[in-house]
Amino acid sequence: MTYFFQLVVSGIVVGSIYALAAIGFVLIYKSSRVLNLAHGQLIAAGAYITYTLTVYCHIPIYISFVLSMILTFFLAMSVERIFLRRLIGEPIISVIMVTIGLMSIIDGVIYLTPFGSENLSFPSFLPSQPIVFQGIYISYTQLAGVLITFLLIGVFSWFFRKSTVGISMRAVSDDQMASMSIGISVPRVFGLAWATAGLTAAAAGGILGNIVGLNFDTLHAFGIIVFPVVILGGLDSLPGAVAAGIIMGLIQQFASGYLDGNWGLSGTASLLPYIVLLVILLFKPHGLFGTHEIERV
Amino acid sequence: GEVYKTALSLAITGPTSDAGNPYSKGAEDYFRYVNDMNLLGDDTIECTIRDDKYETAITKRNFEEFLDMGIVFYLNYSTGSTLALKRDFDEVKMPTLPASFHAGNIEGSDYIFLPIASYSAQNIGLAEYVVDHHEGGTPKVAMYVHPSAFGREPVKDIEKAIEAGLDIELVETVEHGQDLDVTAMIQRWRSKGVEYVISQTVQSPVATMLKGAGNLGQVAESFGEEGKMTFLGAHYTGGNDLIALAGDAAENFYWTTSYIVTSEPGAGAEAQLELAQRYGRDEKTSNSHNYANGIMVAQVTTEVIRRAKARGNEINKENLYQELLEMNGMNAFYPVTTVGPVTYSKDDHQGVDTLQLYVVRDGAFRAEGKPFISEYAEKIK
Amino acid sequence: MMSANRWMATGNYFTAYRQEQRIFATHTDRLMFALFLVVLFSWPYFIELSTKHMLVIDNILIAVIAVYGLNLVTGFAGQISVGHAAFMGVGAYTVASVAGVIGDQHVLITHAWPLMILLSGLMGAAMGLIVGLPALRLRHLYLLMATLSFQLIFQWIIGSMELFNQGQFMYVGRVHWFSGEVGRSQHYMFWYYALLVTVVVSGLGVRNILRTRYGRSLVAVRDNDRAADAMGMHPGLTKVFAFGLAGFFAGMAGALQAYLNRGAGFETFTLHESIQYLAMTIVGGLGQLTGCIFGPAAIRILDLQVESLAQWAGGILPSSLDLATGLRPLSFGLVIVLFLIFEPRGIANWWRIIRSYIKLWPFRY
Amino acid sequence: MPNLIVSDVTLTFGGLHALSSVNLEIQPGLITSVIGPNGAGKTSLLNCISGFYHPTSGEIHYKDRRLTKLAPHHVSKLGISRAFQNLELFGGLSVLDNLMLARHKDLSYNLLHAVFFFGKAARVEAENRENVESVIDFMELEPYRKQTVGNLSYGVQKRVEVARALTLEPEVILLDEPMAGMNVEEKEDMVRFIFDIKKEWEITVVIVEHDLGVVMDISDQIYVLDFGEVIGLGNADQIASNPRVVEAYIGEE
Amino acid sequence: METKQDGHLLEVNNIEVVYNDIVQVLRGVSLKVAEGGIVSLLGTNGAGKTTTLRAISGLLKPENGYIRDGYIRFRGRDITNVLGTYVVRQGAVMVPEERRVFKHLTVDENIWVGSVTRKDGQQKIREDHELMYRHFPRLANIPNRLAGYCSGGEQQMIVIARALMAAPKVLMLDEPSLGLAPLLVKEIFENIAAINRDLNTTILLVEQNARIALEISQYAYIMETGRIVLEGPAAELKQNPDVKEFYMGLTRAGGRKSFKEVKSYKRRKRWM
Ligand SMILES: Nc1ncnc2c1ncn2[C@@H]1O[C@H](COP(=O)(O)OP(=O)(O)OP(=O)(O)O)[C@@H](O)[C@H]1O
Ligand SMILES: Nc1ncnc2c1ncn2[C@@H]1O[C@H](COP(=O)(O)OP(=O)(O)OP(=O)(O)O)[C@@H](O)[C@H]1O
Ligand SMILES: CC(C)C[C@H](N)C(=O)O
Ligand SMILES: [Mg+2]
Ligand SMILES: [Mg+2]
Repeated sequence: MTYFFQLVVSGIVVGSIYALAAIGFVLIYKSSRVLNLAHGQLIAAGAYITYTLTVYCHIPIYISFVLSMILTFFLAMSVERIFLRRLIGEPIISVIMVTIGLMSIIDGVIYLTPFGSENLSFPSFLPSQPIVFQGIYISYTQLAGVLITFLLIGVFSWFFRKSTVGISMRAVSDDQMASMSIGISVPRVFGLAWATAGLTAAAAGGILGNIVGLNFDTLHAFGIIVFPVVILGGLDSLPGAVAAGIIMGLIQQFASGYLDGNWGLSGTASLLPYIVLLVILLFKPHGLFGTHEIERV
Repeated sequence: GEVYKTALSLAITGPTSDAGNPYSKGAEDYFRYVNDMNLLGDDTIECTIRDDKYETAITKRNFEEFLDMGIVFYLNYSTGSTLALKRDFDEVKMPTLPASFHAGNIEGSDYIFLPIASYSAQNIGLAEYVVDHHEGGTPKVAMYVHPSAFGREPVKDIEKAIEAGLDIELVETVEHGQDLDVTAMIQRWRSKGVEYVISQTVQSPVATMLKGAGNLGQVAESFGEEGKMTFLGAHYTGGNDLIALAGDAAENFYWTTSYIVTSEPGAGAEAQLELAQRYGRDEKTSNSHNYANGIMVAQVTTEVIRRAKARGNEINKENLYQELLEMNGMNAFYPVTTVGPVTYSKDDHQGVDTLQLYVVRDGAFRAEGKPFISEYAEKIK
Repeated sequence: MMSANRWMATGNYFTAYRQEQRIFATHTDRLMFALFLVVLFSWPYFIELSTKHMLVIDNILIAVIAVYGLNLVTGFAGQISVGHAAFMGVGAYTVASVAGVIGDQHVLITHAWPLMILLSGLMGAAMGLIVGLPALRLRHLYLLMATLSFQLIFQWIIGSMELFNQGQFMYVGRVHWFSGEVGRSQHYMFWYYALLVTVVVSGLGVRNILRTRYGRSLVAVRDNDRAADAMGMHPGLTKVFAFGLAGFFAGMAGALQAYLNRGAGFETFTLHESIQYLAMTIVGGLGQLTGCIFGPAAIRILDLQVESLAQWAGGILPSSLDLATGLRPLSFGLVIVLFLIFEPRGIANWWRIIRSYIKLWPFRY
Repeated sequence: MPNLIVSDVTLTFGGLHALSSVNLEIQPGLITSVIGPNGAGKTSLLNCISGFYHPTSGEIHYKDRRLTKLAPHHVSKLGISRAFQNLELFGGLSVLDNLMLARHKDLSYNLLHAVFFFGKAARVEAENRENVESVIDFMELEPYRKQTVGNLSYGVQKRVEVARALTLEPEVILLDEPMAGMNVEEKEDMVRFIFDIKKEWEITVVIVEHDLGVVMDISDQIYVLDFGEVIGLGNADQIASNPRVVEAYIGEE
Repeated sequence: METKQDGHLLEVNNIEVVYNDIVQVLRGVSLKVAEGGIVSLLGTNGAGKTTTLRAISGLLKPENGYIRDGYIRFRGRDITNVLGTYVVRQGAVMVPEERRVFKHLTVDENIWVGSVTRKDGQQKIREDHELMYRHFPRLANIPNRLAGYCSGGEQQMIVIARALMAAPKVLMLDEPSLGLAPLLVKEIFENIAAINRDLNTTILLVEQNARIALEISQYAYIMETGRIVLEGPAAELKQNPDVKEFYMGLTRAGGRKSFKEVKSYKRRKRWM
């Protein structure tokens, strides 16, 4: 039973990081219907920025964590400004392809920094002894990760429910022309969506870097696993992203906890999300909480 | 003087570039050193280094270009491309040293030579070490491997070794994904009574595993500590990168390779650091075992050219190939960067057969025991 | 009625719908195309290229065939596919696994290779149909996710099944031609011709599909699948069909690649590769047939150029290797983005502009 | 003898009854109009007939064929075509291509013919091009033939909608507000087209329209819907004097 | 340069509009809207009415069009080729054709979102919000329904209310009667007149339904193929025989023309 609960706890830990990563993706989709394939790269950028600030600029990690969120906020905003703004009004498919180009560009830029092909690890700043509760283990780093995730999710949900920005975002995603006609600045909304996406990505990157260390491949792979999560959640739903993140975390933990190593199975945890993805696509394409398209002819 | 053309194609960017990068610098620096110090008289070696981003198609293109250039010796990199180009190497009779120590590379090939003992030999060597140092009963071992041929091949060979009498119990083999949390796996191992974990993969998953195990308080503080797990790994799992990634969690990790490390003082370490310093390499590159790896293949290349020259033979691929085949017995080559001699012959395509075990103590790899040679690796052939 | 001048484009009216259907509007166009083909087939007799460049050209041609498929599904039918490399993998592994089972020197592999290539195309098509199946229920860009899943599941399957040698390289023997075994020295030239024929024949086939109801239905579902439904097309099936076509060309391309590389290994069919093909399609021109040729050529040539730039920079600045190689993904990404922003119709559009300029040449304004 | 029969059709969305027990009989060769306030269910009715919606209960038959559960592409193959209220054109294509697409179901060649083109495919394509041209001619769309549909003004797009429905060569054509956004002069043109569609092309016409002047003048038969129910039926005079209709729809003058 | 020439709130002077750099749609359109009035703009399909409104409200750019020549002035400020947001902030709001509601937002949210550009405090906004439900009582019954599922008339009310929430000086309506049932058309136009009267909102109206448009407006312009061909006080235009015949559907005698009389004839013209 302890084993089971341990899996649940680990699932939630992993899942909440997925959720945090997914939120940024959802924000962009919500406002512009764009699937941002370069989200993994934003996460990587956030992780590397946090690392640079901490290790090279000797800023205490909690400050550099926040600073990195701010920097990535502006980074993502300028990405939108430079590359995506020109595409307002173009078919969504082009914009999605631009994010594919962005993937490569950000990769290239990261390669130009000294980190491109390095394995790095954050200096540990929390006690390395785990917390043990009834035989269930959780490390301080993970706990901090979960807490930060939920804090950020809370702040964002509040922000989007309360402010008109949230409503404007939904309006813009619905009909750009009509939004312009009532004076919503569509570029501003997009800029804001990207910027906040950058902010959450940086947070996810920072936490991720602390948990598994900085390795370009791992960060990349993480960027891809976000897709099954957001599809499960329903692409444009923030609560969906959170629920789906945690569900996916649990699925993976249970897979590696109960499937792997038995019956000759192995690596199911990394495969299952994509199978889940396919199943969801087939049977519940709008995910758990996604908006159904209103289609009247 | 003459210019001898050689070439190296490897992943400087893309997957595994963390290894490929210092590797390329090692080779580059050593060839430069040869030319600068006139080690071949007024002849020089021109080694073209190309990035292939770990893509076989690009490796192939690079290789064809190298052939057009008229290279006489070739250095390759990944398991994938070495296997893919195996037939080409044989057809054009090109002596080749890859960075991959995959045992399958040299199967059915006359021209591919592994620089050091194969992954299989390394892993079996680790298992033998476990058997020799474990107290009481049959040690329970789990294997943690890369989800590819690179990771799987040694598992098969360990199984063969067990059949041949190696006294370990292989409890389970895990092919890792890109996991963020390994708690479940570690807990499962604990419940199955696993005492040793042998890894055959690259550093970052190992680092994640070690951190996870550390968090759960499962890492043995000394070899074979009762009720905990001792972690071991082969060449590409270790080195300073592992310490960089895993931090404190890397403590007491056992690692084997045939290369010297700079954290253990010695002639090899000095030579390596000196070379790095001469060409202005940073701290990290200088101390990388992959840098040593790159130097070593360049040394072998230089050595065969030197020997062929000394014999008064023309420097071409056939003659260099012959030199490789004769590099044994009295003619064994002792590069300072390895823990044993490089020996090749018609039916021995593994260079340095000797392995050295290292263990992390206070954030650095320290030699543990004397260099050894895996017995079972020979037995199962 | 005055007979139309079929040599010049200006002042050229059609007098029958049949004429408007023609691929080549004027005799001049037809002649130019024929000349172009002659050049393509004969240049190797006059110019000698290095093996490397021959290989590059062969790879471009393989990419052209693959991009035919990708452009049909993405450019024409509007479904982004990030699993195209996996479809190629299906083709390549069809040949490779058959070779693995019956031996890579079996006549089926070495002599009946055109058949094997066709078979691979069909396997690719079958896989395309399966992956496209969610289209029966899914709309919009959700299919992108299905192709992503396929890509990753494909990699997993190849990497873990014994039949596919767990992703390790599987060999395919050298083929035979009327003159006997095609040896190493003729290998790339031989495949150049084989590929060229495939490119030309498939190109004409695609062109024909595009000017018939099959091609139009692809564009229809891209533009408005509800309206397409009302026009009597099954929107889902049409998308599935598009994936089938894409799979077919990818499968053939994959098989050809397996023959050219003399085997298949899983590294050639990764997500990263899929994105490369997508880039080729974009740069060539989405929904533009000529783009299928320009795109692969442009991306491959760019790659070579950046490589030599990196090389050059590496020679000048000591130890600048990382700096120079970072340029590769950077330039690749920039090219995609710049094209999408400034020339969304791709190089094909430049081609059109040049052509219309030449056409009107005697009467330039 | 009616050939399109809607019997007892109910359509609900959640709790909302878009249609409740609607009965409708369309007589061949006539112009039938369906009118009613906004949200009365007129478009929903057409959607049910053409297969975009499936009734919650009730049946729809066309010449002994049951349409109730058929998908739109099936219905259009049976000879019922429609023009949409909110333009559903292929916005990125030219007028010509929009119409060529409507010929899809009548092109009788297979993929192999298409790949090799010459022969059957070429012949069929040319024939169809003629059909399309005659529709372009008929609907007076010549000036727009090669223009991108999305760039045309609203009124012209409506005309293309009708032309496309006509290109399907239907036996019954369903027109959803074909005259929305047109001025009197243009409405006259449209009326002329509709008369010709009825007389020359011998197509049964069903129109949903809000311009009562037009409806009253051209319809042979009028149905009035309100809140998903048929509240009136008859010819123009009967409708104009039906108090329920006046109250719900026309309003006091 | 003088501002507010003869009290005109909005002044369009000789503008030429080009789409995609080639298609010239407006060829010198000029019109003036006086403060507090209702002005109609009538014309055939494709005449360029929508384009004129887009030009004023800064919405040409997304359609790849721009004003090549001439200028537009609003409250004395030049608004030629400026961004839509700016125009809205200045107080000119357009209601686009085809009832473009935000389908996935509720009725209430749709109305609410109209106020995003306002800076005059929550209190005022809330008051206006209330006011909208008083103007459009139908909407008050369904504040939580998704706008995408509302009927055409309801949607038309939503977009008008949404635009009014920006507290505009000028409201530009593009074919508000499009697709509405006669009763609703009446209702909408009554509302428009009421808004004009109660809120003192100036209105520029593009309509096909000339009869009702001329009824409520003081002044009108008629456009054909990118030019203004006729203008004058509404009462005057109503008497113009051409307007009567082509726009109001009246016979010369003054009775309603019957569509039954439309000649059906087959034109024989072949392309070949
Ligand atoms: N897909 C749908 N989902 C939910 N409700 C719908 C849907 N389609 C239509 N409705 C509802 O059904 C009712 C009838 O709508 P319908 O479009 O048929 O009206 P209509 O008579 O065509 O009106 P109009 O004259 O405004 O076009 C409306 O209340 C509408 O909101
Ligand atoms: N985005 C565009 N790109 C190119 N041409 C356009 C575009 N929008 C409109 N046009 C053209 O401009 C002309 C005027 O169109 P506009 O929409 O302004 O007409 P309108 O008077 O509003 O007509 P309607 O009454 O039918 O709505 C038309 O010929 C149309 O084809
Ligand atoms: C770094 C590489 C040479 C090793 C790699 N894992 C491979 O076998 O391909
Ligand atoms: Mg309707
Ligand atoms: Mg208009």
